[in-house]
Amino acid sequence: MPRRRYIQAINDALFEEMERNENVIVIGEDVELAIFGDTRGLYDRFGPNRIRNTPICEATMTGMALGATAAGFHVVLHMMFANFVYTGFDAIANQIAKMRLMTGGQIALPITIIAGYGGGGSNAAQHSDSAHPALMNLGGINVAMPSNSADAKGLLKTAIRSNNPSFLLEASARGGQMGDVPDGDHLVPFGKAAIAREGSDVTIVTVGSMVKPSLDAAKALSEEGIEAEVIDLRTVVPIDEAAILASLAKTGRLVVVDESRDRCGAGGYIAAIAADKGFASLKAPVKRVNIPNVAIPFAPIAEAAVLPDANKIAVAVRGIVSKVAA
Amino acid sequence: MPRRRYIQAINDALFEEMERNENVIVIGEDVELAIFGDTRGLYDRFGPNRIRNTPICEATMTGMALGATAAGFHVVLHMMFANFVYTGFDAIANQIAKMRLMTGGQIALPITIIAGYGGGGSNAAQHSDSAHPALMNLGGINVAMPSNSADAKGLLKTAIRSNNPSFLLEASARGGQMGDVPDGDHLVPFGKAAIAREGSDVTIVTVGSMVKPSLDAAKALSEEGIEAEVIDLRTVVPIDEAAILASLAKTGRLVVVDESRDRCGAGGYIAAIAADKGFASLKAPVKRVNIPNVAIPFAPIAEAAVLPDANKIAVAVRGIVSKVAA
Amino acid sequence: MAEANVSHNQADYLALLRRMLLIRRSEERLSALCREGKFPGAVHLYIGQEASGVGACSVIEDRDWITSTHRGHGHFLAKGGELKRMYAEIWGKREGICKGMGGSMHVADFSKGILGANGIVGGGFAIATGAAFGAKLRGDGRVAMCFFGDGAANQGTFMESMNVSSAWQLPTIFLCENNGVSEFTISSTVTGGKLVDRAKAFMPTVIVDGNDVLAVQAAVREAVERARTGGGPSYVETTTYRIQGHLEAEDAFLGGGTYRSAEEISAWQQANRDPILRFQAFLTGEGIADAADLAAVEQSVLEEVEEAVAFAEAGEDADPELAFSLMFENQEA
Amino acid sequence: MAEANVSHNQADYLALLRRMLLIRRSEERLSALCREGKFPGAVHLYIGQEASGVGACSVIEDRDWITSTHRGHGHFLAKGGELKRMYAEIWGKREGICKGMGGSMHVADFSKGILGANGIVGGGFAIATGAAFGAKLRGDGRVAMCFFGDGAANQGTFMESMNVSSAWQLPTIFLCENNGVSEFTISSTVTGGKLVDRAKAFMPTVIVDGNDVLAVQAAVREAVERARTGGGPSYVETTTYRIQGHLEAEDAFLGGGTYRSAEEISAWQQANRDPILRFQAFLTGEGIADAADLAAVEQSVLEEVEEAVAFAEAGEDADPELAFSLMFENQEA
Ligand SMILES: Cc1ncc(C[n+]2csc(CCOP(=O)(O)OP(=O)(O)O)c2C)c(N)n1
Ligand SMILES: Cc1ncc(C[n+]2csc(CCOP(=O)(O)OP(=O)(O)O)c2C)c(N)n1
Ligand SMILES: [Mg+2]
Ligand SMILES: [Mg+2]
Repeated sequence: MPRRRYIQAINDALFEEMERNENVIVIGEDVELAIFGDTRGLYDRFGPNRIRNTPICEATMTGMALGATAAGFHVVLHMMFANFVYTGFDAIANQIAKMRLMTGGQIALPITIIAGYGGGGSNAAQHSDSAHPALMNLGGINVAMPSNSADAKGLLKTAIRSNNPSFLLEASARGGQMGDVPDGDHLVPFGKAAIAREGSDVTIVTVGSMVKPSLDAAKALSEEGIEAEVIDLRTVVPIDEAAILASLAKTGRLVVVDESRDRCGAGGYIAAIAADKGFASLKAPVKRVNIPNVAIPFAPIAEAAVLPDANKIAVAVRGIVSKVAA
Repeated sequence: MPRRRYIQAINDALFEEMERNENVIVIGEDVELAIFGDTRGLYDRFGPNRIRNTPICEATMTGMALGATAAGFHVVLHMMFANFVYTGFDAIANQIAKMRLMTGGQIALPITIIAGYGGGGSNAAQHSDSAHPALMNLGGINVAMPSNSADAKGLLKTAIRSNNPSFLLEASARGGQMGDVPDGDHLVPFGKAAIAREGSDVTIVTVGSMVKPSLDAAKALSEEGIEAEVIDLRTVVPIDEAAILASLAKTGRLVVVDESRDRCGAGGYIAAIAADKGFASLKAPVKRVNIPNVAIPFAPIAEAAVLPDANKIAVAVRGIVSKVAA
Repeated sequence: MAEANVSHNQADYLALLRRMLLIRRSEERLSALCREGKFPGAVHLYIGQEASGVGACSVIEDRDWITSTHRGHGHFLAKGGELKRMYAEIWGKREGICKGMGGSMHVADFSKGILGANGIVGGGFAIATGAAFGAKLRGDGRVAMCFFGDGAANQGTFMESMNVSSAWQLPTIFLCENNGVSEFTISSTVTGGKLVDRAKAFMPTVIVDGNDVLAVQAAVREAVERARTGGGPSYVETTTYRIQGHLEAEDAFLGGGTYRSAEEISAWQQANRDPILRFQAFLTGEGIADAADLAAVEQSVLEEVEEAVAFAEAGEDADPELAFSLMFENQEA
Repeated sequence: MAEANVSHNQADYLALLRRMLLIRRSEERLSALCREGKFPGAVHLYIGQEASGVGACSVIEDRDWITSTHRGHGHFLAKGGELKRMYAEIWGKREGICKGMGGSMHVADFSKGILGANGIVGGGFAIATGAAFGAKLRGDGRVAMCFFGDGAANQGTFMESMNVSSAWQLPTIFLCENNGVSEFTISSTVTGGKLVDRAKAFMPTVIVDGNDVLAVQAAVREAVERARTGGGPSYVETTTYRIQGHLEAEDAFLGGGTYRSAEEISAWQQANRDPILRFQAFLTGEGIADAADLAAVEQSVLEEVEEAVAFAEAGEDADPELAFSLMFENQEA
């Protein structure tokens, strides 16, 4: 299995899907020269009719993605940072997420939108947001959040082959992270979580950028005798409820770790699933480790204070798993 | 106590606050003639410098609201339907919600945005959304959702006197609903829930448009011997966690009722609070009655199928309160 | 009344008349039935603007696309949408063109290039531009026509879409129906400069009498030819007037307020301004059709409207399950 | 080099020079320190564009407002913001102008009318227009100047804000700094028509040599006078060039790709184009200042920069608690 950086894996997926299907096109600001590296080389291979720099006009780009599907294209729109999803939010929320139902299912919407999300780089409040909660709440949009190279490739390929609109949210801070990627046409289905680590004492449900610190926390906890099972959701829409509940049935304890703000964030939603369908399994309060209800501050020390990390995760786990009591 | 329609109470609040403070101005599309009735008469009283029709350009109106605060105004921006909040979302999410922190607290942001939300009128997907989950997730914005005339007036007056940005979300289907409004300068504080009905068997936490069906359900349940306590949150940011937890401590059971989509909606967030801080009180799964993850369909029968109502609420309550078992 | 650039035979002329009349009569019917509460939701009627949509759509093909507005019935019918399926949609029936999921503001027929009415003012700019981009990439000569109002022209996506269409020389036709009002606001009070000047920065422009179906046809034909032959986007502004309120039962919203005079409305209904009366006078004046021809068209339209009402009323209520099964393709919501 | 309309004394001229030099030297220093990893985050430098911001801000007052961009240090300093507090901000220190909460892309000083740099391209249009609306309502003669780039001019809020400013005759000055690039895209490849024509639909326009500080000053002075006296908005386009990469360490992003030539960059650095070299030559050529005067300015600027570096480095790390206490006024987040 070749080792690829997270961002290279995304680049590989784009290459392969564009080779595979000539109806796949890529548009976005500065995609020709690749702001994050994920679209690198596509222009030389596929030329201006398959990949194209756009003007800065997110509100129109999102609507255009929908319009171009009428001509039979699968549009991959790169929106750079998740904050700019807000700039183009109207067509996402009012058109893309609703159009299929509003037209009585007349159309398919093969649209994939890529955006980097999350903090950690002192990019400050307007370049560090995680927009997935707002997207998840729309109902009509799939949301993939790969945590590693293999999933980044496999989920993006699945998104591009899908006839439904999806977001592929890149963990901004993970672009350089290396990982094994299976050879061949590697696809990862939507809605199937991965058990990133097995354990019996507590379940950590997480996704995307937070899988790594969750695994780090699990490792540290293991040394204290606490075995955490780490569930990597891979997609938050659709969400693998069965995997969450199965793990919870095993461990009876749940910590949800997610890089979005707390209020109406992904963490609360997952906790709510547990409090409903997993209630019979619960032996302790469901804890959330995520971003407090604040904008991301610039200074590294302040940013670190609001971002989840392995230590905060471990603290949350310790709070509900008392080995002494067990 | 005079009886006023919900929409009149909002109108009263605007009149009183504009009289009280000449820095309060109202802008929005068609506010001069009052699309919903809430701004009626203001133009005649206050003239074009205090209330003004704007062009259709939500993206700019939201940013202008912020800009005008620099000149010392408290801007009340009427955005008509919550769906149009998405159209103007960029400045809300990237500027208004973050500007105070980003500038190190240099400024106050006395901005109140009004929008009608929710279904029930066969207005279809682009005129029936509830945008509060996306707003709640931003962190920097208060969100008031009055359920009755008195709160509509009192919360709006509080919003207008506040130096923080807030949304006043009008329950679109409740505009004509009558209610008593206390005489005088009636203010309702943010973050203080009301106990709309006392009960000991189960807690229904709800807000805005869903308070009425929740009360209807409670009444029906009472005839079956189930006494539900109904908590009207009044504001979802800030949220009265203490009131939720106190009621839960009393009843041990919780149904959350909210008119927003389920995934990352307000209901899940409240359920998550219960599953964490209220865990010790919980005797049954926490149920959510809200909107499934779909766009609002047009046909009345289909719309009714996706909106919460008293019957669905009662069913959810019965599911976790078994009088026989108790 | 302008004479079109190319010769018409009687059938072509009567087809134009029939489509305008179909819009007029079907919407008059909707207006009356709305007051009687015969169907759910609100309707925004196109009465008075028929020449604009019909003239414009008469020179594009089935394979071409249009995007429409909240005031979309006229565009839907002008582009060849089926009245009875549109009515069934407005009635919320499963026979509706959108199975009752969309209603009046979302009538769409993708098989006929009707990419949908739209409840978001300005929502069509980007969609049409995206479709035009698709056509340009395919090089198949299709065009995308975006209908929008003078109110929508204040949305920034207007400029954004003109910019993209101009930079990439897309076959987009920006068709501005300037009726002078946005809801209850006189548009000039919230509009800086002239709309056409915004477009001039990007593309060829023309303003035509929007109540003269042949003038609209001629102007749009030129734009379509330019678009099809790689000449890029155009802006066509049709000057017209909205006879009905912003939406039916407008009075309920106005609370006694007014924003335009009864005289003004009635002036636009006179024989010299009403698009249908004008065209009928032209046809008879030029000897293209006689009173009997006109009566036959009228008769056939009335029959179609009646059949459509019956179809809609006889329809079955929409299937609520569709809300779950149609959100995605092959995926439950 | 253009001669300003009004007479200047030496002090005024040297003040212009000093401000341009302060931007230049402080950013050169940032560029070097960035490579050494001396502060967190990215910086977008204004080097080469100093005449635009300095010329424009030289004819407005403290009470007037500006909105700025991601490339905001120059505007901040041009409008009188304090270098050492800006540096401390960029270093993430609690002495920073925003207490370390905003960083480079969000430097703001409301007390001096600096409504903030902005990380959202086009984010300033509406904010400036809102401030100008406020000024209009107050009738206090204040003006709001919105700095934006040629890339930002493709955002729809540009048109929306021009429309509002024009319809309501607001004292907004749209100051377009046209450096020909948006990130790594040559703007002309994504731009239809000429930017100035978009503005012509709404307001008086002018294009000036943006590397000629006196020409910028003269053009903006006219716009400011118009705005102050109720004459409404103006559009001023300054033609200029970005010497540095889009952001420091641009190479890391480009992955070997290029979008402009080294020759082009160097051509803009020559004495006949560089805004500072040109102005220095003008001052000595006209006999307004001699080499010693220039050296004194240079010296004082270098000292200020050194002091600012020391100030920033000696500062205390930002207080993480502020993230919670500053979100709202009198309310914990
Ligand atoms: C984004 C958005 N903002 C506001 C509205 C409310 N609204 C519906 S129609 C309309 C006026 C539209 O005017 P115009 O574009 O001229 O079309 P007309 O109604 O005259 O046909 C407004 C403001 C909306 N539907 N969508
Ligand atoms: C809404 C939004 N979209 C995209 C970006 C990314 N971005 C930052 S600067 C920039 C180019 C801006 O070009 P221009 O306005 O000409 O300013 P310049 O950098 O040339 O000063 C882009 C695309 C952003 N910050 N915000
Ligand atoms: Mg109009
Ligand atoms: Mg530029």
